[in-house]
Amino acid sequence: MSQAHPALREPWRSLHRQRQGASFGIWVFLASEVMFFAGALMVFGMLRLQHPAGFLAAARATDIWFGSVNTAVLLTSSLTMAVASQAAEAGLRRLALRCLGITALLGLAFLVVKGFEYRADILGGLVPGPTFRLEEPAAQLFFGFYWALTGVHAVHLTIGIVAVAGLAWRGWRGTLPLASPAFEVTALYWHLVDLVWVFLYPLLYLPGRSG
Amino acid sequence: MSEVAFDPTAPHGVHPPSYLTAGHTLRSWLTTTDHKRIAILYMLALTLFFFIGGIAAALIRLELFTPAGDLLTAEGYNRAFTLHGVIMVWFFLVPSIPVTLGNFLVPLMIGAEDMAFPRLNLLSWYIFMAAGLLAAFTILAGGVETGWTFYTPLATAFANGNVLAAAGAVFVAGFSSIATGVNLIATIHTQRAPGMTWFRLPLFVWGMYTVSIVIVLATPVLAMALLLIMAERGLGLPIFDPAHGGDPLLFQHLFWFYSHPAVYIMILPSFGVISELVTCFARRRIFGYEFMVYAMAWISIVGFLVWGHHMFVSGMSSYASLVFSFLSFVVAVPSAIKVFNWTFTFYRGEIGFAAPMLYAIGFIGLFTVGGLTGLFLASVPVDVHVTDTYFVVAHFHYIMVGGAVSAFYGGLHFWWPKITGRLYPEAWARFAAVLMFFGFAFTFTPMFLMGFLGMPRRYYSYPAEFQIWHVLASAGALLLAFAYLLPMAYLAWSLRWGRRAGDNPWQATGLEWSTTSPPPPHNFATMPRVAEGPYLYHPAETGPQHGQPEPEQKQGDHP
Amino acid sequence: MGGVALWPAQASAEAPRVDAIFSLLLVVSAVIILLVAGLLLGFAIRYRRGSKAPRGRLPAILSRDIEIGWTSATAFLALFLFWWAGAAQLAAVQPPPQALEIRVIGRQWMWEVRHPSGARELDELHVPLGEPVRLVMSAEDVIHSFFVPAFRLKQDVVPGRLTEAWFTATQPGEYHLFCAEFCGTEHSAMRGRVVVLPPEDYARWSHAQPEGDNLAQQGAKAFVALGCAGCHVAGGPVHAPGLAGLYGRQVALADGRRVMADEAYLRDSILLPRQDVVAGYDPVMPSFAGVASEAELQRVVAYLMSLREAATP
Amino acid sequence: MTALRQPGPASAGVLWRRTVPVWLVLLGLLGLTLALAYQPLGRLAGPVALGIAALKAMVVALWFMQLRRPDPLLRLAASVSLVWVAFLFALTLSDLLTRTAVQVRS
Repeated sequence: MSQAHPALREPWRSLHRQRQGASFGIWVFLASEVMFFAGALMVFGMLRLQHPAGFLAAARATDIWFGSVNTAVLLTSSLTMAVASQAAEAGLRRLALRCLGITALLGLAFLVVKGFEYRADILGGLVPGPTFRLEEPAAQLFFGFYWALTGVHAVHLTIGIVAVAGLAWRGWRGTLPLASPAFEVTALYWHLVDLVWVFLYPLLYLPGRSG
Repeated sequence: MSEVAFDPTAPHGVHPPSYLTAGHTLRSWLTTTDHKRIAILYMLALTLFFFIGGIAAALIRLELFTPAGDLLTAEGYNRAFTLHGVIMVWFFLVPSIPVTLGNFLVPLMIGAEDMAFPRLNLLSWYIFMAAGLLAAFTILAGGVETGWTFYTPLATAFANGNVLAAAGAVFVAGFSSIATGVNLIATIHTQRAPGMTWFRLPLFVWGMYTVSIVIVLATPVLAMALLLIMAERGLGLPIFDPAHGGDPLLFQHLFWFYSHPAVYIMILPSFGVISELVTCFARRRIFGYEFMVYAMAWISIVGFLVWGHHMFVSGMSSYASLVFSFLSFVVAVPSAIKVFNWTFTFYRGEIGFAAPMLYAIGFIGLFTVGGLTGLFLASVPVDVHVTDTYFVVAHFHYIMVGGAVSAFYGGLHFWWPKITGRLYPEAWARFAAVLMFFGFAFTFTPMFLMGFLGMPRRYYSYPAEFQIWHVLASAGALLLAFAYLLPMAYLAWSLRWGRRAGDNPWQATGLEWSTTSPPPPHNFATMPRVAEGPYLYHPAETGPQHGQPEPEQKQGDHP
Repeated sequence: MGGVALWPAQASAEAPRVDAIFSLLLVVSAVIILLVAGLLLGFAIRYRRGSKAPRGRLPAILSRDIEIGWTSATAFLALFLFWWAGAAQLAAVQPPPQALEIRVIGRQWMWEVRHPSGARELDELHVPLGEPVRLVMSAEDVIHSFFVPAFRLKQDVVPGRLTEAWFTATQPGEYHLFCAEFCGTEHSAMRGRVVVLPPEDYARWSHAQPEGDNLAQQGAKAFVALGCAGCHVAGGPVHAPGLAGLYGRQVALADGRRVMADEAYLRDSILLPRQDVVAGYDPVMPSFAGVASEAELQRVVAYLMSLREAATP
Repeated sequence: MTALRQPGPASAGVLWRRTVPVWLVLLGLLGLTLALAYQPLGRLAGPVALGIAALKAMVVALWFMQLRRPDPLLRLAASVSLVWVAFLFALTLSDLLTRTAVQVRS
């Protein structure tokens, strides 16, 4: 084992075990994140069971193109994030940094598209309250969740963008060794945020299209 | 009493360097990543919150002396019990043992230098303090009146006060909980010393491991429940709103998915503490070590499946009630195993009655009563009658206060010499332990009876026939308050004037006692190697050694 | 009630069944507590440090047998208790089809009860002795809980849906009615009584109220009792606006605004009379906050609302 | 925690060749779910869309999140939350699906 590797921190005795420990730790945290979103999805799912018609009608009112484009953007960002993490592990500095940069940009692109979508939603009367456009009472419930869930997801994504940009910056400056577990940890978090969207997409955008 | 008085100027050659002397500036404390120092930071914060929650409890008990509402307004009373619940649950009981004793002891007990993620550990303290500040802001801005349960639509649309700030404080505190849980799990998995196999872990570490699993999987669900409440109240999103077809019961499902396991978050660490105390002062291996481990693991899983017993009268389907009732009875079995095993650890022991042991015996008694009354609440027809009455109040205080707080105090006394290197005055400590038991029983036993008679909880004025029980409870609370304050006084006293404890005043066997007291910054001079299981108080399959010197005589601390 | 009660009154058919389970649990708990305390203290004394009691080896087989023994004993006990309590619960799920159906409405902070005969009451529930009664309940604002300790009956009342509960009263008398689910500031004031009457008395009572003492008529009495009528009457001693036909009308205020005289306006005008003073009148009315109880307030508002029905042909 | 990670690839080319096909599969699944959303599947529409989402999640977890590595501890940590999600949904459903409407006579 290398002694006093710059990426090695107390109390770890080897870089290898430190990496294993860090990815185990982040997986435990991701389990926690899964439960976090599961809480809201449980309420959402139960309400959908109680008000099927209202929820279908409301889902039809979302903009499927914004949603689908954003899904593709996030899936692509997962690709570049995975490459960045594996490149860092393999010591391919240029590739790792470049892919981190693209990942952060794709994350930003998602937020920009989301911003346009929010704007259209607000103008289109899809904010629950007195100006709400749809007739069905349960449609307001659906949009309550639409705003809450996409909002919470956007906050997660913003945290991810900051983390990825931070990694890229510190990697570029050379203050963060490529062997640091931070790359893999951040990548796993990024993938989870992507996975959350993978489930939000069929729940919020796809229902009610065929009817 | 021939010990040398404490001399702060004593050269380090006399006492080995300890984590306490590793730095004296405020900065050295606020930027520390030493798990032991972080435990101390947490202890200070928790003491503060315990006081705040205690003051609220005192106001409640004072108000209830008479049936009329005379001391507080109805609103003031509601704010007092909400404050009491929120502070005591999330800012004292849930973090209590894991962040203080757990933080301090887990690395020591498994032979590690520190927690797996030391900086995350410090970060979680700062998050906790941020949550605490938000809670303090809530209090200063006038408080909330939703009860700690934040039920909708009361919390979202009808309650006055700073619901957003209070829910936000609990939400933020959840991150701190989760960070601690992740850290403990990773530490126990990756930092064990050579030879420290899973079934050689002290039961305290098992308690910390199982509780961390519960914390990591339950807390986020509460966080989401509170976030949805905040979204509905703050942003007007109709999440649970019945006027739009929302279902307030779904909030209760989410809330209790966390808040029933939260009871196990409070009690699993206590199980660990009590197992350490009982074995040490009975000089006896724990009876049925493996069953104790399985019982904790069983509780940490099945404990997630019983939340619906809080909702038997809520309008939940009666078939679901039946399912939850069954699971609630099932979860009683491992608790019974634990009580019986502690009891049988006494068998053929060599039992000493030092203060921590008195706390442990008190714990077993109070926990048994608390656990048995849980059976009443698992039976649907009885629960229908006594839920939302003082019967429930008494039941959960028996578990969470009679149980968890007794264990916390017992553990604090047991490891006080380890943490500070000092001994507290034994006679006072025994007195406080006995007083705590009787003060507690005196306060909460009348509540069982008045609950059964029909006294609803969260009433600030009540029919006169219940007054006698309230007066008894309030009088008991006075004793109890004294029993809680007394140790704080003599423990603080012992920091300056307490006798030096030596490295292992109880002649306990845990790895944490094999290093100096207080431990050096990196815990062990050489990495420990573990060859045998815990609790080697006597050779396997025999009784304790009779020729052993009496630990108490060696310390010379007979009162 | 003289003396200190140690057992709540048993006034419904369900009460003895619940109490039987409760008693059994008490006995089981007492036995277990005595067992644990006896063993614990017995061992603690016999094996205290320095005692001469033998401390030989404990065969591993024995300890395993003991462990399995009490694990299965506890499990069987738990299953038995579940079976008994569950059976009792299932037996009580379905209300008898002929049960008397009474509507209960919970709102901050009062109970409103509507009988099939049309009779209405507030914070009181009159029921016939020996007849099954089914309560169909709803809430107008937050969750309340209808709790009658003497009947061992408790059921949450939830906004946005109906919940039900049923009982058969077996003892005539008056019993406490509580709200058991925390419902806001005056939660502990949301209590009343349940009156169990022999069936013939119940019939007489409910016919003495034929659309009679409904909310508005009770409000008319309260209107007089609280002294409102002293001013709000044509040619009264104080210049006060008349109230007939007020509900549902646009009102011009002294500061030039116009407001709709809806239910909330009527309420606010009683509690905060200086907030919206009607054009042409002096702000002389005192606030009735803390003077009129919530129930009285609701009655008076109901009365004022009924004046409109009377005014429109 | 004894499992060793796979030896890292030496070049960028190997890396891309290993990951781009995964990405193409994911985009294919996205196209598929979008197309199926417009088919009259009736009651099956929800389960089909969620099934495809689960498939996508599995692909991401196994390849991008490298759960293919033979590390049982990581797999345990990754799957345990799914069991708990099942607890949450199943027991809440036990209430929702067995509720009976209150009959009102009058």
